Amino acid sequence: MSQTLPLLSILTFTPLIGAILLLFVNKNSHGVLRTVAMVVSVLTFVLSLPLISGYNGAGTAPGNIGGFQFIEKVPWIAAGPFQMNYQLGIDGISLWLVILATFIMPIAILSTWTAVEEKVKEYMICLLLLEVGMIGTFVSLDLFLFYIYWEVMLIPMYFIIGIWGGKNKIYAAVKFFIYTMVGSLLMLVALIVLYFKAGGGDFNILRFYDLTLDPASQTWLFLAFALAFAIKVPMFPLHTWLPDAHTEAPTAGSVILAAVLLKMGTYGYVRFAMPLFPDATATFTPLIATLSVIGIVYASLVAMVQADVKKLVAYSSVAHLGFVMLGIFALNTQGITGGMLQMLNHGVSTGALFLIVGFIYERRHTRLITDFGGLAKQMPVFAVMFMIVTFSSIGLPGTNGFVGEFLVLLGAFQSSLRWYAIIATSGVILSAVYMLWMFQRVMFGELKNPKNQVLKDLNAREVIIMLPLLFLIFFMGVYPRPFIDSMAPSIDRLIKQTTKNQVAKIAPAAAAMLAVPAAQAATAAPGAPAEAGAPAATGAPAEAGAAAAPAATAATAAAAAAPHGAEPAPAAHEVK
Amino acid sequence: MESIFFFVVAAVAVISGILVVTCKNPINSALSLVMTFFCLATFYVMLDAPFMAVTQVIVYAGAIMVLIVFVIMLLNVKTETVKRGSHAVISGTVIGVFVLFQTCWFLMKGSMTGQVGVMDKAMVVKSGHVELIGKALFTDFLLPFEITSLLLLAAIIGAVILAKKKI
Amino acid sequence: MLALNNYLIVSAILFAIGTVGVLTRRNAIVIFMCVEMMLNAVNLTFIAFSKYLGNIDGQVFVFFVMTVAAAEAAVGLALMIAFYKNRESIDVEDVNLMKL
Amino acid sequence: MFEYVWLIPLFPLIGVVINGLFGKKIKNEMIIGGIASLAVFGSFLVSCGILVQLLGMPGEERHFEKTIFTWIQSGTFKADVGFLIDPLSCVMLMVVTGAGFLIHLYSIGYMHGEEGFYRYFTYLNLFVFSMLLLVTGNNLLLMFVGWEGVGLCSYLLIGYYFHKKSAGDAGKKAFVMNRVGDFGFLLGLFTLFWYMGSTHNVWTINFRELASHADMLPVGGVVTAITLFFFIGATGKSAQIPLYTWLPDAMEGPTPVSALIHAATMVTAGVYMIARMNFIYIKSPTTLLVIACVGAATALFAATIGTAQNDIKRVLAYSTVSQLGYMFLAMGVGAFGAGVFHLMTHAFFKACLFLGSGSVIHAMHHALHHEHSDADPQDMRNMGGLRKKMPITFWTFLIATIAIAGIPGFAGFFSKDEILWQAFSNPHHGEMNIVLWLAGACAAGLTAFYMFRLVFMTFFGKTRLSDKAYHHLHESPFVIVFPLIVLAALSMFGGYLGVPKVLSEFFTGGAFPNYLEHFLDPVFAYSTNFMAHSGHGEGHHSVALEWGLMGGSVLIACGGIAFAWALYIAYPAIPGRIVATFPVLHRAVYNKWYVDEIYDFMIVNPCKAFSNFLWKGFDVVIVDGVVNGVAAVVRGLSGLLRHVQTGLVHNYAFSMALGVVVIVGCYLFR
Amino acid sequence: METIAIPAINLAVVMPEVILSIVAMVLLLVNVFVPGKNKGYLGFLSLIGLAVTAASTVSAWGLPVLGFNGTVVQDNFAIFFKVIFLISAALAILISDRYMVQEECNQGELYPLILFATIGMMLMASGTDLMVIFLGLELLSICLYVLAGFNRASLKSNEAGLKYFLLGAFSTGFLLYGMALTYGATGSTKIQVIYSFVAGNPAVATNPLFVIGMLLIAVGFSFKIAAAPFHMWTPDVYEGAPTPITAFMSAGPKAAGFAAFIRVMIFAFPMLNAHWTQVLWILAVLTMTVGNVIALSQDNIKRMLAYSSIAHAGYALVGFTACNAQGAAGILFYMLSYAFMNIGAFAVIILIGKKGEKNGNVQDFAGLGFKKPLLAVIFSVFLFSLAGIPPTAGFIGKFYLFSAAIKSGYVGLAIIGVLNSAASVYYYLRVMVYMYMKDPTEEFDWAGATPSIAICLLACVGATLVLGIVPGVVLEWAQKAVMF
Repeated sequence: MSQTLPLLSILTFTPLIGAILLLFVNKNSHGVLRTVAMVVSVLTFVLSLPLISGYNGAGTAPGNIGGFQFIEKVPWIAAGPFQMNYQLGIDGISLWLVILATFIMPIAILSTWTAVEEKVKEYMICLLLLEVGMIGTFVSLDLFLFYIYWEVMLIPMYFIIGIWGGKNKIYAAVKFFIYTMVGSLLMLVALIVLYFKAGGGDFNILRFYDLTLDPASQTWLFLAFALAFAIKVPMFPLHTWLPDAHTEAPTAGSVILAAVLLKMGTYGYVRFAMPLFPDATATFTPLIATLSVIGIVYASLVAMVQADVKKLVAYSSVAHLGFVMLGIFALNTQGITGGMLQMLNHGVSTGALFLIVGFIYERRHTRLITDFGGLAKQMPVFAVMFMIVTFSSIGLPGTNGFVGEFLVLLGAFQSSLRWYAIIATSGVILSAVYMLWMFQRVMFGELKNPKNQVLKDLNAREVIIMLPLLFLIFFMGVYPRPFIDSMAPSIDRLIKQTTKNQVAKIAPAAAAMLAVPAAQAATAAPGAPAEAGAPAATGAPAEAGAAAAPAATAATAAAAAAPHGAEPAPAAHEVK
Repeated sequence: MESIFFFVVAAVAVISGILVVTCKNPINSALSLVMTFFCLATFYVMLDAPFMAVTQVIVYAGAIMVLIVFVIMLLNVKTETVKRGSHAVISGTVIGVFVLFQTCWFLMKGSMTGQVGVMDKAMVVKSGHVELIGKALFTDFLLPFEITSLLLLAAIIGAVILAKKKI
Repeated sequence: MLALNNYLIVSAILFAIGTVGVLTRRNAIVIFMCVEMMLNAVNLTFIAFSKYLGNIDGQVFVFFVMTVAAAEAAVGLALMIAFYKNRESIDVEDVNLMKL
Repeated sequence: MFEYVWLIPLFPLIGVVINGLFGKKIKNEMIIGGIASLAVFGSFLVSCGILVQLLGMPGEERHFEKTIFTWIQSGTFKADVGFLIDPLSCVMLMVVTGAGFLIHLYSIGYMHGEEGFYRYFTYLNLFVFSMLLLVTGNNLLLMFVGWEGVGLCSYLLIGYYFHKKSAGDAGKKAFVMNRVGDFGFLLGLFTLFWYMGSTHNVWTINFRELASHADMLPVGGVVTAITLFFFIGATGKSAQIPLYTWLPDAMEGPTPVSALIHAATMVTAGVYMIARMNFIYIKSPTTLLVIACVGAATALFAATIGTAQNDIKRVLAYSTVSQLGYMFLAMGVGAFGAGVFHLMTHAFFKACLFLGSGSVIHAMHHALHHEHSDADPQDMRNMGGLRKKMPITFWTFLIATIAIAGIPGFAGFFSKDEILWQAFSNPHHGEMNIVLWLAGACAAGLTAFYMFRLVFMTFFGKTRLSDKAYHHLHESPFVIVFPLIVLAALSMFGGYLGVPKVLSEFFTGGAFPNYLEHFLDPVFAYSTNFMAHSGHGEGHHSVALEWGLMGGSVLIACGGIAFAWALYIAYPAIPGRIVATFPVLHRAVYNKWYVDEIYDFMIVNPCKAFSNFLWKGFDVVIVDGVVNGVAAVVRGLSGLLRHVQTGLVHNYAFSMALGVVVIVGCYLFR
Repeated sequence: METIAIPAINLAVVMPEVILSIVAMVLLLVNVFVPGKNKGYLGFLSLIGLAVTAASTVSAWGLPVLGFNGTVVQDNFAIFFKVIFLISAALAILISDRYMVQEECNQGELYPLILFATIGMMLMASGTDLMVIFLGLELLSICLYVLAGFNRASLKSNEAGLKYFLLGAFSTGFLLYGMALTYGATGSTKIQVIYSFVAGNPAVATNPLFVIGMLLIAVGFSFKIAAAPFHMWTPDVYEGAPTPITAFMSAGPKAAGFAAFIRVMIFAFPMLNAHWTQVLWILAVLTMTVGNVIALSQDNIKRMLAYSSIAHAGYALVGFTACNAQGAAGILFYMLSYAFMNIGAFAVIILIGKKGEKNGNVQDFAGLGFKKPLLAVIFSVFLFSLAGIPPTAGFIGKFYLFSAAIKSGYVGLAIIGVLNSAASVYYYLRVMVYMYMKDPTEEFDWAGATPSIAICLLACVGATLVLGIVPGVVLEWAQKAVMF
């Protein structure tokens, strides 16, 4: 792979060029407009494929900085104290999100191929611009550039919801915009504060990683970043924009929103909030985990009683992202890997669910569950696809949903978030309840409604849209290795970065715990003290300390009480 | 002697000032204002600024006030038939009292700390006030002086545009 | 020689009276006259300072203030006439077309 | 042959793919059914080959692992797709593929003419595939894949007649109940993995690796938690109290499905799982006691309900729940081998019973169809006297009934008696043993009673059908009857694989050993050794006692049969009188002790109400209310503040003056 | 009787003002000979004049020169601001021809008045003597009083002029009183002298006369920049004044107010900044909040933009409060961006508007997005920029201002600022909601854009985007401009 080719820039701006091309197409020739948009988005996807092949899992390729590859750096704004660069690069974490974005886009365009009849030109332009924003957000390594893309993305999405949305579209669009804006503006403030704490220079994210901030400022900065991302994720109780936005958006909008936009929040945590503010991350882990778990259970319960299919799926999104958040805040390999996988899975499964809702909405112009029933008889192909996607969303083994969810829970269980993991696991039950109930009411039962009796099954276009998603559902469920393996080094780096200060603290803590029951510990866990020094390898350092405790139950208690060693630290100093 | 004179003039100035505000008929207000202006001119003389006193009388009392009275006549403005709402009067007065109180407060606490210059009564008497002013205007403050010409030009154009009968 | 503060306080009183006038009168012309009174109060302050500082700058400033006052009078009265032509009034309570 | 173990699940998977993708186009039922059955038969053959090869090895070496590829690897966690062959999985393979094949065959006849024929066989093959994954998976996660997979297929097959609301509901209920169990399974897995990893640096979920590190597990403590979690999983899958309610409802599915999934294979997955992890369970007496009690209670409780049901399949369903209770009782008393043995025999006779009932329903359906009656073809009150019309079905059914009733010489007798004996004599539960035994024995009596009640009501006496309908009754086709015969034969003779020691010594002088137990010994070797070393060892009870108990249980069974005869053949008026005498009791039993209603009242409805509250109360009013409230407040403020802008000059001037006064005032008075 | 020795005069210092004055007077003369319907030529002439002035202004870049006995200075700071004034004057002239014809008040005097106002602003920016600043301010104000009331036939315009005049005169009183007290406390009106005198006598800095003088001067300028609570005139005057004049007023004079404000506060009263930053902090918060909150409930777009203009003054005050070079540079940059985006927005309003200022409500924009897509997109760019959403100039400007505040430790202020900016999004979006998401209530007839308005729109949208995407160079200039 040639490193001289600015692949990421090409990737980012291909859709922009496409959008500009569209400007010159007659607005009445819908076919041409759609084709151009489609070709451009497919081209973008094809262009993104070299990223996978060129990505070097070990990160040893030349020109890499801090695990990032395909680096591009051009000075951009240099004025006063500021130095902003146009700096791009990807690592194992962002790689797949970029691919997800480029992958979903052709599907999204195809999904509303016929549903959007009016203002096609503007619609396609919005979609392509949205893609620019999404890719840009994921590949930016300059915080300022990231912020710009982050905000820019709002504009096309706002129009997509607001212009081509349902009947309550304006409320939803404005709510979406302002809700997100509030959070990101606070993040902007935090970003500037962070910048000045770093003592000027440029906005290179890698440079900020090396900072050691005092706990107080970490706390505030983390909160500001976390708020922005939490809104985007969305985490309970900041989730209420999502059902509205999803319900009102056209199918493509919902698909993109679910598949990619929500990931920006979780991506933000992984890329920014956590590694930048390790101590604060440790402090707030219980809070975030609590909110995630509440989100899982709460959203599941609320989803259960929804009357609108799309709203139900939207709430299920909230629950799914609760899992993601729980996973990444477990801060161990399994947890974060699971969280990352879950992001991709959610993109695929929920994207597919929204497509499916779109299919029936196009046919019946209603989304109320009670308007359906017995569709399985009339639309067998649709039924099969719907079912597969449903089970993927539930997280049935063999589908993608399972791998992510499982690793998340496993990771969380191994970390200090054990009790959270236990509650979160109940989400497994709830997701089955609400999805199956919905599925049953829509697809099963008697085909009573005469309007439903004349429904046509999926046409070729719709099947083609679904096929890649179905393929991925199974592929990622059966063989997730390529994804996991390419993420692994980046995730290890992330964990190291996030726990770097905690390592220093945990060592004495572990020693203190070892000191008392030393005799028993020596026999019980010979490997334990060695692990304390290598937290990344064992996942969570706290467990090493816990291993020293004599009785198994005591170990459970001790480990549960030690969230990554942040709390035992003072005790350790007393001992010293 | 001087202070008694001062206080008498000050009293007249303040009383006529109050009359400006309280007279219902605008003409009476205008005449009271002229009275105030004369009192101020008197002060200027007392403060060794005879030229300013003259300008005060000519420009203010002579030109501006005549203009104002002229407009009052032209527009045939009657006395205010309806009084402003009493609350407005009260709140306005309260604010005025506050302004006065605060101004006096800081005037009492503060003091003139500026760089003291060379000009004194003797100098004024010796070389003449007009000359001093003229010198200042044409040396130190030449630019502001020139600006006033633009200012007056703009004002004339503006006044003409706004008030002339047909465009 | 009289204390400086005597002049300053007289000017402060006049300034305050002017303020009260602006706030309480309804006739635009009277309001303008009150503004003129405020300006004159400032003029007195300037000249008093000028005298006690032994510095002619203050008097020059007063000179310019007078010019400005004249210019403002011209423009202001013209505005009032223009308004009067349309509205047959120069009561400021009638200047209320735009609000909220 | 071992190397080809991957073929076992592959065959059904191929069947799934072919039938799933092209079934609709094929249309020919024989081809579809043939492909599906052949796929399972292929697996059966390979399993047989493996069994033969396994038998040819010395006892301790009878295990083999084959890893296909690494499925998930993240940090210390690693899960392979790999297969473990050992005696236990081999027994399960035989049961699953054997019974599975027969039931596939049966289905070709039974499902003839059904819409969605291909769909049915796709699901059925998918089920076999999942079940095979479950029993051959070499690690917990792969087992869980199968575990969930069978749940899925169960859902799909129960809901096969999806246009019926009850079918959809039943499917959903089954899946959700299973999910509750899965919740436990997952937690158990997490706890085990975390505990072994963090305390002993053994990061694995592979069964054999875990077994080899079993010494590191303490007795009690965390192990109790782990095992209890797994047991929750088992209660869900194997329909034990408190999660059993889905199984009777699951009878909404086609009858062969009930036979395969809800009698022979899937529901025994929990038993298999406990047997597979016996080395962990043995370390927690608490859990064992819990399992034993739950098993015994389920056995008894379900049996009571079974006595009052009129739907032929429902009776069998409760019987299944009850028999599964026996298996858990066996697990709970540490008699893993006996449990597996009962699992196997139960698969034979219960599959036979279900298929037999299917045959009856099939016939009834046709008969009623001819009469255009909408009477329920499954209600025993509509039957009676069928034995003359359907002799093969009757005889096979009777054999299986005798087997389940525990009449000596038939399969059920050996396995059930082994369990009862172990319950009485095991070293784990001390005084509780008697209670467990008593519960088991009572359940045995009840079983005999309600099974014979079923037989009497269905096959004996005068028919309650109209003449015309009775006339149209006829025996089922060969493809249906053939599996019945095979299974009846197995119910008859299957028990001789595990003849208890006392019987063997008495009748053959030990020449006819307990084959199955010996075969399974290596799997349970750790548990046996552990018990021996921990000073418990085999309980040393007298042979006489064993004989006595055996005789007692046979007597109880015979009593049950006699009672059934008395009530339903000799004095048919009595049941009505009993009902009239104890109306409350009858209504309670008839309505399944109102357990579903209690669940609805205690869990489902509050949950729905709470969810509605969360949505309409919390989400819409509070969360969104805050958001919109802030917006409304700002807008309201805007509406108010704009009134400051009165348009009046003196107000504006006033505001300016006030500003000046405040600013200057702030300075002066600070 | 001695003769007065006129000191050597360095006209170069005031060359731009001189050129512009000459142009203005020539225009006055030419006006007499140009027939009524051809007044557009005057606009063309004045544009040439502005261009020449701009050239002369820019040519002085980098060489600070004091002139006229220290009463005026030509430094980078002044030059940057002068460029802003010239640009806003030029843009205002570009958008006025069509409007003035439509409203039937196409008088040639418009152009000289705008130019005189521009001269006033330039003097405010470069004056280093309170007298010059005062006279510049008054020159500007008098021209604006007239311009606001320029449409004599319209009662609204009359009202605007009268209101502006009365309140402006009132505020002048406070400003002057402040100057008088400052004079009394320091003995001079020259900023340089004041500064060095107070630096030499620190005791003066605690003299109440001095502090109050400073506060009253601040009040005077606050009126000009429309900071709450001295903002009350703004909505009414902006609504009533002819639209091009509103555009001009919102951009130029506001910038001029800031120029003088910064000059006086930072050059003359740096030792008092502990006092005035406190005051400015409060003013900034009040201004932002009042502006944004009231704007939420406005239907008239001109009035909404008036309130938004108040809010924008608040944002600029945030940078001012920071009291550092970056904040000042931020204000410079922001004022430049604001000139483009706001005048651009007003240009769109003029295009949509009909005789008698009809079609000025947000509802009249319904369906514009698909009737006139290009115009709507351009308008959206301006609105997004005003809302501070990247990649537009408005975002960069706000970023600079807020980061300046944060740099000086005013994180709370920055947070209030961003929250305000989030609230402001609502009313900017509202316009877009009408443009794109509502169907038009009535067919709207489209008069078409004149070339001059088209040029103005293109220039504005181009500048808004360029300043948003590659602001580096201009930011660098702004930074250089504030290196005092």
